[in-house]
Amino acid sequence: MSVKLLYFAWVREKTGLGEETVDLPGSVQTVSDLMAWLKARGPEYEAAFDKSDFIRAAIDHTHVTHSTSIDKAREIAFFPPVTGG
Amino acid sequence: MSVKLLYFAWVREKTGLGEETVDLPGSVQTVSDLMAWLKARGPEYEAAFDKSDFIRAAIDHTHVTHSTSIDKAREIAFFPPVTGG
Amino acid sequence: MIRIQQEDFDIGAEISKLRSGRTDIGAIVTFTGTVRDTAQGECISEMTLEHYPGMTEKELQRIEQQATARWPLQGSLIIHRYGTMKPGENIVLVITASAHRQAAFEAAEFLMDYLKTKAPFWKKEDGPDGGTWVDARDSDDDALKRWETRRKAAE
Amino acid sequence: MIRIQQEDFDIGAEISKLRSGRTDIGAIVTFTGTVRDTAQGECISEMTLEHYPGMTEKELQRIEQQATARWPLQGSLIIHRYGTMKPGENIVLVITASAHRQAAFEAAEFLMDYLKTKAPFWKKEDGPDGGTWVDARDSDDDALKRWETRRKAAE
Repeated sequence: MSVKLLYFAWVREKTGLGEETVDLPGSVQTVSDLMAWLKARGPEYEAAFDKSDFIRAAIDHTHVTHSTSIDKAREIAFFPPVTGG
Repeated sequence: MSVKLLYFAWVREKTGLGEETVDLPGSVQTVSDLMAWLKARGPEYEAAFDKSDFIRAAIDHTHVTHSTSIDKAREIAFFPPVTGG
Repeated sequence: MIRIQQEDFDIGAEISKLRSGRTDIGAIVTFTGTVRDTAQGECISEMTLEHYPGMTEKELQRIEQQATARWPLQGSLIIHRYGTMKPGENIVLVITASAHRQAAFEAAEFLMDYLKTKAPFWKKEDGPDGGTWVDARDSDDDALKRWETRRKAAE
Repeated sequence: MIRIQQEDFDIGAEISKLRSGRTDIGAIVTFTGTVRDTAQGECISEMTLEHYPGMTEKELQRIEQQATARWPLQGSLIIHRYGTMKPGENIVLVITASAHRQAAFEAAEFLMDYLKTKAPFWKKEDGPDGGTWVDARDSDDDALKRWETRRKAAE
């Protein structure tokens, strides 16, 4: 499955990129799986997803939890808790 | 005792005057006494103070209750519950 | 700051004045009360606000001081108009400024609740059936009570 | 109405636009969030707000719709800026207009609480020690919870 990934705030700074498109193996089913898979991609990813409990995710512009399925996702974003306003 | 009385809103409309200065007998001790005394002064006052439970009072610019003493009052105002804002 | 005046006010200009040169403010809340064209289903052509000069100033100052004592405010303003106003016109403006939003919101609500129940203003609404003095609302008294039971918000 | 923009906004002009020609509004509440010169005791020279274009619009619209469904509003507006801002500058503006003050106050607080916890914005503060991403505050999550437990205010 090919999916677009976006990173914001310190997740972006740590991965060193704002977005990328990746091909995922079928074993990656949930947001949690995806974070674990990303973490194994290199030291930048390991640093970015080290404290994955603190990272929030959105699938196709909607907030999701770590246990949400990524099936049919076109765009998945990772970011720290929001701090606008 | 000579004291200045002020009337506002429908209390003013019913008494037909905005303010007056009156000499009070010594028997008039409280706000309640004063309303009873005023009520006996004529039909306009009787109409104005008919529903005296609904009337609020202030002594020298401070809200008071009906049982408050009017001793040393220079200015006493009568009015309906306030409706500003 | 409090002001009692017959003329209209400019909300944007008042906010600008209050925050001018300040960089310690994080939250500004304004409340503007305006004349509605209906009340209890009746049309209103205009409204007249009578007040008690001398006492009004004293009450508004007292109310503002209470808010300042209760919340950490960087600034506050109450403007209340009197006289005759038409639907759509401004009646009252409250501005509160604080470092954080909760204090600014709560102080503005507190000011309005006290103003509605303590400031000596009386509204007379003019419509097709002539003028009617507006009755005080129980809900305004109820609104006031929450500040007596509630813990200080700024703590 | 929602707007996400880099440029500043004019609070007075936005209020005027929202109420223009209306005589059914009785209460207008505005909240303005501004950049403070300190945070956790540190000086801040400027602040940068990053956001998630596409999702931000969607979230703000969703939040505004929730407020509109919950309170009888005659109008509402959310403007949120992104980019770099200096202390004293505006960050966010929320306006709510209703017939009565309680609905306007509650809807504005609700919008701000949801915005703080759901809208995809991230603050980075620049000071003498370099840039720091601002941590989310637990108090913002707590603020949100009251809307889940509280009865509808407009009833």
